[in-house]
Amino acid sequence: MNVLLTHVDYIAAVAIFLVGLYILLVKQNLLKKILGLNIMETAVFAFIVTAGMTDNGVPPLLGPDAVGPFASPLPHALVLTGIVVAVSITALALALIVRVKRECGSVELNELGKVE
Amino acid sequence: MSVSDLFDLLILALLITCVLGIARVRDLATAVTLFAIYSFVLCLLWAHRGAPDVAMTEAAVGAGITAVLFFTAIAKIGRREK
Amino acid sequence: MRKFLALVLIAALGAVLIAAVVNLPEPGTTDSPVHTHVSAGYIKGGHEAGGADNLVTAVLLNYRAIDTFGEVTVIFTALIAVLAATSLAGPTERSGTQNIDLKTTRVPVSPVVSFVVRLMAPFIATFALFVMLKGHELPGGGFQGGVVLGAMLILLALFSGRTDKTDDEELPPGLRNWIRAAGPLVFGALGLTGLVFSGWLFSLPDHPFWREMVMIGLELGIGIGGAAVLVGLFRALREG
Amino acid sequence: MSAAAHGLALVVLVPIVGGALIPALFRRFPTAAWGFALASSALTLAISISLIRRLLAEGPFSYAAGGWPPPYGVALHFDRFGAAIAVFSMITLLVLIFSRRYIPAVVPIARIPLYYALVMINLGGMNGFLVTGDLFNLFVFMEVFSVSAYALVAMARGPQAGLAAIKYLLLGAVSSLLVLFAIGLIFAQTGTLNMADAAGRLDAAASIVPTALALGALTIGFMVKAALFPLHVWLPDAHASAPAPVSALLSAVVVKAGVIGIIRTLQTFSDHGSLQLMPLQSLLIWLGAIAVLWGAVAALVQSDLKRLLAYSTVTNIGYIFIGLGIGSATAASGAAVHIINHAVIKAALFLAAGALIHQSGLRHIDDLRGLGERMPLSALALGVALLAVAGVPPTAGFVGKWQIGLGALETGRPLLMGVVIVGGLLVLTYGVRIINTLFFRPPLHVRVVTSREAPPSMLAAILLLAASSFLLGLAGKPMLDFVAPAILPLTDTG
Repeated sequence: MNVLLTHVDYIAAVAIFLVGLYILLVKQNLLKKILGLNIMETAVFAFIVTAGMTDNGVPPLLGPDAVGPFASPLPHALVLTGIVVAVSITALALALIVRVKRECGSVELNELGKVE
Repeated sequence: MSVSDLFDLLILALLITCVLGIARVRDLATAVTLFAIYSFVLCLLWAHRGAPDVAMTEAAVGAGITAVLFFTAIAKIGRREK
Repeated sequence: MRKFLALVLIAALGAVLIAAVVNLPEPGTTDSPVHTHVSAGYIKGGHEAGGADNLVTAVLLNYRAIDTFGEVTVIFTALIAVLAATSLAGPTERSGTQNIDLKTTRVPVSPVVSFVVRLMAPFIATFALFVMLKGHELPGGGFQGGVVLGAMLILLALFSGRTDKTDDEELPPGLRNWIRAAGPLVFGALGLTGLVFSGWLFSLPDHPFWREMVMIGLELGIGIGGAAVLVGLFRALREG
Repeated sequence: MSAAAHGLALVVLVPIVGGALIPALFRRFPTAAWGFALASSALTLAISISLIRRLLAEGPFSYAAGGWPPPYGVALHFDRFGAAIAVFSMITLLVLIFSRRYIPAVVPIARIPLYYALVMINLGGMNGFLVTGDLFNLFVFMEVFSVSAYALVAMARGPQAGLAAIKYLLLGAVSSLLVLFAIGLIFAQTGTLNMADAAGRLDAAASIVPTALALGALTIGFMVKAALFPLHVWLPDAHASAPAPVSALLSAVVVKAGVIGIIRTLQTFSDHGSLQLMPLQSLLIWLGAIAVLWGAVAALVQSDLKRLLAYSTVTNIGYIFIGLGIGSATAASGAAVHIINHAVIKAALFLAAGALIHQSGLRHIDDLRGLGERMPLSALALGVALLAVAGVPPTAGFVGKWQIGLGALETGRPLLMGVVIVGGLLVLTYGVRIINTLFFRPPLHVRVVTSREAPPSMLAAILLLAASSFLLGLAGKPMLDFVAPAILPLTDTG
């Protein structure tokens, strides 16, 4: 039980990840799937940020009067990169969905399957 | 259990509520609004975790730009999920 | 049926994931490898080695510059991807219903909102620029400022009450193409100057003044280029 | 540090910066973008050849990007698997040559620069992926080539292309996310992102469960990119509906990134105890065997030429994974050689098919009857490449398959040898069927009669690739010798 409490951040990230996966697997609407993908991505980001945190939450800013222990800067840099990659993928996906809607008349995957 | 821990647990509960809401609602515009709220709460969590840079980016990207992009797409494909 | 299978899969996966994460070192403790290995080196090297008080900026622009190069490439690629992939339908398919769609994406704007947005815009822009320029000392940096600037420009396009064009359309198209490519290009230039000044691709100059100048140049390139790309993505999506 | 090692960063920098320049430079002169893209890919090829020369002289070497020693900075690393970048750059160059006349016919003129920019960025991302020695850098460059690949698929017209691209994107994004999650797991335990450093420090990590999960997630993520059997569902749609040069690039080069990703994972983390926990080898063999048979049978029933070729990629990826799974040096070197040979053969196939389809305007195999008479060179190239992909000796396809079969026999798996042979025969069946249709049956469709041979730029690329897919078979021995030192750590996993 103690482990569950100390690792509660990780477990919450896992829970969010799984809900995102559920949306991605079950929902047939392409836009909803992309929303699920975004939720999964943020869950992974939350996981990585959690890995680099310290209990007192001091940001990794070195200044004359800054005292540690600092949060690890590396995960923050990774997540920043990840966020920008995620928004790129989302934008491309949305553009493609709009195109599918225009050309196929639907964005529900099960209906699109019948069209083919 | 300190105040800080309670704050954390509250935020985590809020996040999970948001994503469950996104999974449940059939209206895409509501789902995206919930996603924007979720991003904003997440950004609070990260600011609290000592990651101000990430929090700032998440606020602008997740709650701002991603949500706007989704809304723009919804305007074209309709807001009802079947 | 599909739902049931998905739930079974998710339950199984959830069990595995939780079993894995509870076996990780406890988050927050400072003696875990995350804090004692590479990060400790960054903090110990400090301001002098990384060239920035904000270690996140130091990691992004100095220690792991090639990652950031890849990343500005991804977002630039997303823009040309959206432009290349979506507008192929040609004029015949885009007439008619498409124009109605275009109108629905314009939010009917109340004069108050429009006024507030226009009033705030210069302040947000200044803040974004500040975040970019001071990113090596305070929280912030190229991306962070860039996404704030991008969000501001999109906000203006949505709520300023103008329906004819976004602000970025006022730029001549040639110049706009260059600004959008600013991220990868600035990094490309840095790659080469690094080779000239310190003998390594993607390295910053040793001299503190020049190092700061190069960092600011990079931040501006990433930020303004990133903002231009985000606005471009928004426009392409709205019109595509 | 001699000049050659800088090339390790330059093979990434040159194509990406070249690609980023194209839309800005060639807004007014779209068709001129071709020359610029060709020049920068030729430069990339030259740099990668200089890297291989250094590799042969000194053995594997590293480059610290930004001058920061690992694990603080990103280390780039060049070994015999990285040498694949030369072949991939070469194929990209030929695809670009082919594109000169093909692309203006299928892409609106204002968007031609975007196509060339995407191809160049794709090349840069591939190169970065293949030479990096850093986990997160691997992820970033994976995203670079993936995003450009999704877009390249979507450049084709028609409803199929958009749908195929969004399916490809969904699966691809999930696989990237798995890789990122695995990187997070490894980082949380070791505090480092450098591959060699992480592998060394994983042993000291407390628990085996997160490590096993991380390696599993990496493997599954790369399997999606490589389109191994149950995760191949995106491939036939995407590769069949993309423009022909894009299909060539994706099938020949981009799926191989997933394969090499798995090889790197196995190589880097093979010392770690948890890898033995996973029945990875038998999994690879089983999935590979099913992929070979499934891909071959599915290809047999296709009537669309490009879709058939897409399924042939599924088959060949299956062969490569069988070779990796067997775990003998013979089979593993066969698999490594087949990565290269299949890249050349599949590029020849898709480009030749693209020329036939483009010139005739027909894409059903039955409609192409008698086209061999009108377009003899393209049809001949397609025929040679079809025989090569079936593994007829002495073509390039034979070397890898023969080694994989031998490896199966060596390790006492005669049934697997049977799978290899049956797969080859099935491929030969449809190969011969297509050759028969093209050359020995009277034209049925009126368009066939009016078709003309492809223009010289297209023919040059096709003939060069077809000739290579024949000649590389004769160079089988030196190629096996070249990869032999690199595959040793792979087979040590036992």
